[in-house]
Amino acid sequence: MNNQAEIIFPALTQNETFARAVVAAFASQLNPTIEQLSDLRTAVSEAVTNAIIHGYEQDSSQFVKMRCIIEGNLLKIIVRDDGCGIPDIDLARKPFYTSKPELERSGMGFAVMEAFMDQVTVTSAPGEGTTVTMGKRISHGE
Amino acid sequence: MNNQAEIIFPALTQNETFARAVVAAFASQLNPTIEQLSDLRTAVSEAVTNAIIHGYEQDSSQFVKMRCIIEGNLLKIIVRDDGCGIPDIDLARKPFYTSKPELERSGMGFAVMEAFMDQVTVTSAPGEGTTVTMGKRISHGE
Amino acid sequence: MEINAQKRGSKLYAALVGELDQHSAEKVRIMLDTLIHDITVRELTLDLSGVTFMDSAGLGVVLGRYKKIHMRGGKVIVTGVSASIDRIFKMSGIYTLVERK
Amino acid sequence: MEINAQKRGSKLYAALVGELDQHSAEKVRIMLDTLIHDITVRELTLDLSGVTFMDSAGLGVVLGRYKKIHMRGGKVIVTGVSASIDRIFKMSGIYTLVERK
Ligand SMILES: Nc1ncnc2c1ncn2[C@@H]1O[C@H](COP(=O)(O)OP(=O)(O)O)[C@@H](O)[C@H]1O
Ligand SMILES: Nc1ncnc2c1ncn2[C@@H]1O[C@H](COP(=O)(O)OP(=O)(O)O)[C@@H](O)[C@H]1O
Repeated sequence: MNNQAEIIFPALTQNETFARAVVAAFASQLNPTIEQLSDLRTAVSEAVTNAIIHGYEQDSSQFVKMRCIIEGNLLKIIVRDDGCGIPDIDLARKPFYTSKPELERSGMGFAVMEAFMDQVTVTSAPGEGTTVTMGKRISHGE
Repeated sequence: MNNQAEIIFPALTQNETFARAVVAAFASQLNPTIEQLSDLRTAVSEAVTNAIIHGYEQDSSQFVKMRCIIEGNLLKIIVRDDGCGIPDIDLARKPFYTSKPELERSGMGFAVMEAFMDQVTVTSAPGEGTTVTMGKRISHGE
Repeated sequence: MEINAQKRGSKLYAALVGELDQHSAEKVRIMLDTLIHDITVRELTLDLSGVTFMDSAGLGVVLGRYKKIHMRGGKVIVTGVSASIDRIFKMSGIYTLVERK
Repeated sequence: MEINAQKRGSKLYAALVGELDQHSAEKVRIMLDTLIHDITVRELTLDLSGVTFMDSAGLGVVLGRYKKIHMRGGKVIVTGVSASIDRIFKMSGIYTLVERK
């Protein structure tokens, strides 16, 4: 089964809840376990929060773009922003590294995405926005 | 409070469930009653189903576009397709009129949207697709 | 969508469980038509208490089954109708054809 | 997000109810900091059994309160930790600072 959806919403933190619900609704076609659903919700929450608070610094005139794709039993979630971009991706992905300690960010966002999804890739450049692509296999039965 | 979201998905009937869930998730910011949520889910299901089966005749390479907007306590839902369009909108809106009796359509789709939402407008022309704009006030406390 | 059916004499009782929209309608139609293919069925009761969502596509399914059963002189009954489904049924005037219990 | 708090002597018990993400984090931080502004508080127990969702923003909130309480020689305890929250806590090594009960 193949399917997809694109969701675009302004950089408001209140849309974190919305983004999680959308991913859960889309993923439910694959009959995920409750644990898999919880993993997806957590990972997408990290990526969307980053786009809102880091990429756009909560400028609500800007838009976060989320794409959900089902290819067989693979669920891909792509979160894009056209915000400030990341100067050093390796540094950004390091656990505990955060550029926003004043917001009490823990620097564990990317680490959580990596732990809760099977695959995470990050494309970014300063001034060119950031794209986070995450994949998780939702397989049944075992 | 103002907010919005745009959701784009292929013309597959399995996305009716997804569209309902998305609208419910988005509307929940306004703290709707269970009855209001149920009304919204029903109305959006009608509009999205029409786009899929009438507008696109289930051609899954085509996309339904749904836009949800919150303006104060007004929730607007706009469902668009770039499909075949409606030759006679007045006729189409008449209860029991359907061009797809072979699918056992009841012809009550527009009537249901009108009953479950405060306002419904339809823009369409043959070959130019259809836009259904629906509004509902979600007010609290009375 | 699941259907749990029981037959007693000429009476068929079918409980629908799940969401009844255009996506599930065709499957439901085929399942119900398979059940009422048996021409001894003269009374079809559709229990909708397990239907978590229904729009006008569901109305089409009920009307379609009504036509088939009516043609053979039988009747259709609906039960477990929620407030939202009731509103759609009332709008359509279906209660002049189908009994609500 | 709601917080239900009780104080007994130097012990403050705070039960968090709702979703703990970046959106709610600031509100939670302000509510908890108002509660622990009282410098007689030496032990803060955060009951997370009512937290329906938490991501790394929640970790930041717990670490932030730990820093404040630790500075005055006090300690922080977490209870009602779900499997998903536990995974985030474990990844971060927070259990060397904060006790899980
Ligand atoms: N979408 C983004 N746009 C710009 N910078 C980002 C984005 N996502 C992450 N970053 C940068 O990477 C750092 C690490 O991200 P993360 O591991 O999620 O931790 P945290 O969000 O807690 O800071 C952030 O502090 C920020 O500097
Ligand atoms: N998005 C659309 N594109 C093309 N035609 C449409 C669209 N929506 C509705 N129509 C036309 O209007 C008619 C009436 O629609 P409706 O009241 O929803 O009843 P039904 O869907 O049961 O046929 C449809 O049968 C179809 O001919």
